[in-house]
Amino acid sequence: MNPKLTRRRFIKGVIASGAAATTTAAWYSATGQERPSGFVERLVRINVNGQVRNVDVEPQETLASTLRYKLGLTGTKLGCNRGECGACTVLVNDVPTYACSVLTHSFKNDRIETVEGLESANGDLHPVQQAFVEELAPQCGYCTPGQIMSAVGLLRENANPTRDEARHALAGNICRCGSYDSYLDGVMRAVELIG
Amino acid sequence: MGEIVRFKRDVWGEEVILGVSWDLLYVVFMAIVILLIAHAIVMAALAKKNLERPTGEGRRIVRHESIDRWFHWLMAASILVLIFTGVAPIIGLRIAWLDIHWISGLILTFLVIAHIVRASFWQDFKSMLLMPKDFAEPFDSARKPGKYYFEQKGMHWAVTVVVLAVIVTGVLMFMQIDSPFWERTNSMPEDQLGLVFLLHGLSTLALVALAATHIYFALRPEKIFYTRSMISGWMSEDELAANHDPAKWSPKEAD
Amino acid sequence: MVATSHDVMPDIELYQPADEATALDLASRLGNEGWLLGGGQDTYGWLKDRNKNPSAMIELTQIDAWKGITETVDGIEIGAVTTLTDIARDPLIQSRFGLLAEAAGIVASPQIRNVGTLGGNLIQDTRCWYYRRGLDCYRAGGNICYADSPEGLNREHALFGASRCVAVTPSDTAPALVALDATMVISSTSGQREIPAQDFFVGPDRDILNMTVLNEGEILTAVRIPNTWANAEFYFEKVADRNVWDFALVNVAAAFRTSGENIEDARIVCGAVECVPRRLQDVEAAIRGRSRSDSTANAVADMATAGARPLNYNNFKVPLMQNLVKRAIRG
Amino acid sequence: MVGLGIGQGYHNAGRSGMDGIVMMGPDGRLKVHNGVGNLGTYSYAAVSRAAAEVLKMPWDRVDIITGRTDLHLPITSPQDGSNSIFTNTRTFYGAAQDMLTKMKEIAANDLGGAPEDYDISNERVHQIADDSAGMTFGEVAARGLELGGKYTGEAELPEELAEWTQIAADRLAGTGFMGIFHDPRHEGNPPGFTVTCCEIELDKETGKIEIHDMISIGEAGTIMHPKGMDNQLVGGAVWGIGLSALERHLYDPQNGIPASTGYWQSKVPTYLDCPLKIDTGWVDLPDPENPVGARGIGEPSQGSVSAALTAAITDALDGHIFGASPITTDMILNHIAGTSEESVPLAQNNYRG
Repeated sequence: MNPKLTRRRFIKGVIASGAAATTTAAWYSATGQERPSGFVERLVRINVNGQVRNVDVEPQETLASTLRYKLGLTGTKLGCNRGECGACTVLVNDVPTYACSVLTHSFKNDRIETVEGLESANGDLHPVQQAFVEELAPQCGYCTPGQIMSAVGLLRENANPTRDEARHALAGNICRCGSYDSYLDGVMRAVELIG
Repeated sequence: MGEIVRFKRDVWGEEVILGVSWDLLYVVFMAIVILLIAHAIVMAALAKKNLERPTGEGRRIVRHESIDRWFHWLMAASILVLIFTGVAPIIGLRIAWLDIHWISGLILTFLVIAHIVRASFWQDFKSMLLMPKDFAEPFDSARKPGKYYFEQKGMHWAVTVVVLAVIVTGVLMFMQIDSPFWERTNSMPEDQLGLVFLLHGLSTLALVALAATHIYFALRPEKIFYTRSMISGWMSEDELAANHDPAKWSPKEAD
Repeated sequence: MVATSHDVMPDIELYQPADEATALDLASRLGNEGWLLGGGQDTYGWLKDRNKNPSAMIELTQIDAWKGITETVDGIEIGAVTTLTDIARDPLIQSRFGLLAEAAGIVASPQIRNVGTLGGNLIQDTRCWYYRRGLDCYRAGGNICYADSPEGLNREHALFGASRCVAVTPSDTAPALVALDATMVISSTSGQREIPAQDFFVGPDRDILNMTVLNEGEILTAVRIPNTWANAEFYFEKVADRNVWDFALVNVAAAFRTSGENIEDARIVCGAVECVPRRLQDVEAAIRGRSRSDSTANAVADMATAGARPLNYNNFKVPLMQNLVKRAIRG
Repeated sequence: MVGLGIGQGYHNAGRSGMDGIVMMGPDGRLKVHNGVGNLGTYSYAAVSRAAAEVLKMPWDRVDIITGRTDLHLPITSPQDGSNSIFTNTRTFYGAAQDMLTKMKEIAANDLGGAPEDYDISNERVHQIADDSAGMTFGEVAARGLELGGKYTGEAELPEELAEWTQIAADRLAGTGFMGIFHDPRHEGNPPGFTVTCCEIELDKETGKIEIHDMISIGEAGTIMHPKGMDNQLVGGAVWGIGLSALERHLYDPQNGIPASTGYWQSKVPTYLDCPLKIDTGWVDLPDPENPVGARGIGEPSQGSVSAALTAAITDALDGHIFGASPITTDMILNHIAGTSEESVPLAQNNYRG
């Protein structure tokens, strides 16, 4: 078994090639048409995890859709898709945001960070990720990327939160496994790791 | 022109009637205005110069008893209020119309019932009956009517039908909302309720047209003495002679 | 129509006007076909469920003129697309109108507050679950109310002001702004008008399809709070099932001016008991000249809910509302 | 008002009749072929641990082969009903015992003496009398591969293996030194128990409850995975809080349509509805029915927390019992106000509506 050809990589490959094809096709359809002022162009550049990416974004597309299906960043999970669970939380200019409930077009000039962007260049996990691993905080793991992003957002704003402050900052993320305690333990450990 | 009937989906996703399409309100309104203007122009063109109108001078005879006039004006007022309060939210006027609407509706219902009872037993019911021979009246200038001429009777019965339809459907709708007398039950299936709304809407449209026509004719110069008679009760002998056949209607003299 | 849940947004245009004139022009041109977009936190669910079907969205958050908190001669002005987080954390609002900061800080969840705007919170549609489900009820232009019937599930619905529809205002900031005697600034291509917060919201008796006085083509652009109630004694409390996300079962926003022991003037407003924020003027009048104490609170508790007409499953809102008003008065 | 509550939760926590396979290659690493899924309970790791314990293997020399059916996994119980630990430690313990027996046979065969004269330590099989006379596990595995037959799964497989396990064993046969085991059906019903104590503050004016303190103690035999155990107790607690206080599951009696769709109506507890910290603990008393003394603990925690919270609400309300759950704000306020509002249609988790 070739370890490089995992199922996840395969899916990502399919997504990437699909995105490339639609982008090229849409370049022609989306340009050269007269539109009323204020109308959005479909081809945009967005800054995701420090990289500027050219994407063909439909006007009504949510950020979560773009990240997952155009850029292959499937770490951002879709739970309810209604802003009621928090699994899709990403950071926009360091602010935790439900990617399912914002439009990609709204953030053309902003810095978007997903869970994929937290790992450092040398492969070290972000302290919050490391702390969550050490505390065995995730159970099923579906809400975990969102919990991580909320925690990272909190720690950037307040490097030394109390457990209660952490609880309020993470309050917009549901965990159906009920791992709230472990996530809070993880945040407190991350505070120590960052030192 | 859009559709006539609006549909909606009920809880189960089945398509049911929602009611009449209120686009028709504008259609009906415009149509009736155009018709009446056309009528006014034709009448003006046909009008003979220096036509002698019957004079209102001279002896007065009673056309409408005081109680009948009260009935008429109260019904007129309640219908106008009903039309206004019903139409206001449709044309986008933000007023608290519903309570006024159903209270007026109850008043109208009471008046109509009272009128029916009175007209059936105490008044000259026959004077309003539309007989087959009356249909010749418009085509024969020699024929003069009794108390009411053909068009008046026609208008009366058209309004009767429409008002009864409005009242029956209105009462059914009234039973679907909270009122001081009961709490609503949502007891009517949605498709039947939709049908009720449709009939109420259609009769509203008819009523708007009839009311406009009625008001128009009441204000026509050659008919305005009827309006006066509905306000003050009398008409002159001259007017009586010019328009009615004393053999068919012999009113008493006014005091 | 029974809601069909979709994960993707429907095909719909998006306009991102960069200045006021373009936005107003778009709003007037698109009319009912255009959906004004603040943070969109109450929008995308409607659209994904296909229960509201506008043909275009007009995003207002790019317009800097409608964003931010500024001090004016006689108070402050808050742009309608200022986020709730910004309002909750603004030092000026915290120090002067803590009531609004508190209300904005308890809306929904942190992420929603980070994106959601004040304007959006004020004009968001009601949470009646039958209506949200996409059923064609009165509020959706139909001819029936599913919530107010012997078997309707109406635990979250109105005590007051029901007229066919029994939905309630879901907003937390609306009662606070009514209590602060704020003014809503409404713009359109034909100019600007100002409406007191109290008159901004309309009940189903006057308009069963809309919850505010906004007409087609009009945009709520700013909220002005006069200094009348600046630095007053405030009380805000929201009771909801869960402490995150959930909409108020009842909330109360109150402002008191006292001299010595006694209340000189007060404004008390409850949300989620009527289609509009309900101001309790009788209670306000009754407590003038009395102290903020248990006895005052108990004396006016019944007055707070006088005229309430509970439905089958919302009787609890009567004691809840009384208790919250009592707490507000006690301080 | 402060209310105290104690609740007890029970669930039968273990099955039998499943199979276990462990493999070893000349590198001496233990490969546990494990069909247990990972719901976040880490029981796939905890049950593999039983095999490592039998062979006294350091944990970092153990590979858990899991996650995909084409990795030739034996039949294992579905991960439900609190049974994974009990059921699958039995199978992997058995498979490792089988491997141990085979190791001793090979050692006795090569180095002389009877299998009973041998023991293991430090990844070696050696004579009890003279521990310098022995072979490393890697050497044993290599020898087993040479010998083939029952040592590599090519013969003498246990009877009654499930069809699924048969296929896995067929595929694995000859590729490594194999330990394989069929767990016979056992009698009885191993219990998982939890007890929860909680202290709440009930606000009589708003009907809201706040959980000040909550501790859940589990009785699930030997604790295989303390962090996993903690997660089970705490996770169950969050579910219990939902069951007792928040999550109404309703149908609209008027039209029959479901009324608890979406998280805004199906109210999963959030961070702020749970206590800041839920304390946990366990008895850690080995279970005689299980070779490593372990039993499951998935469900019981929900029950005990739900019961404790309900009891605490009852305590705060001077003993009033609602007879329906969840006990939501409206029910509490109606009770205090003396309003006789029929609560059953709005609280249908009691299966009465």
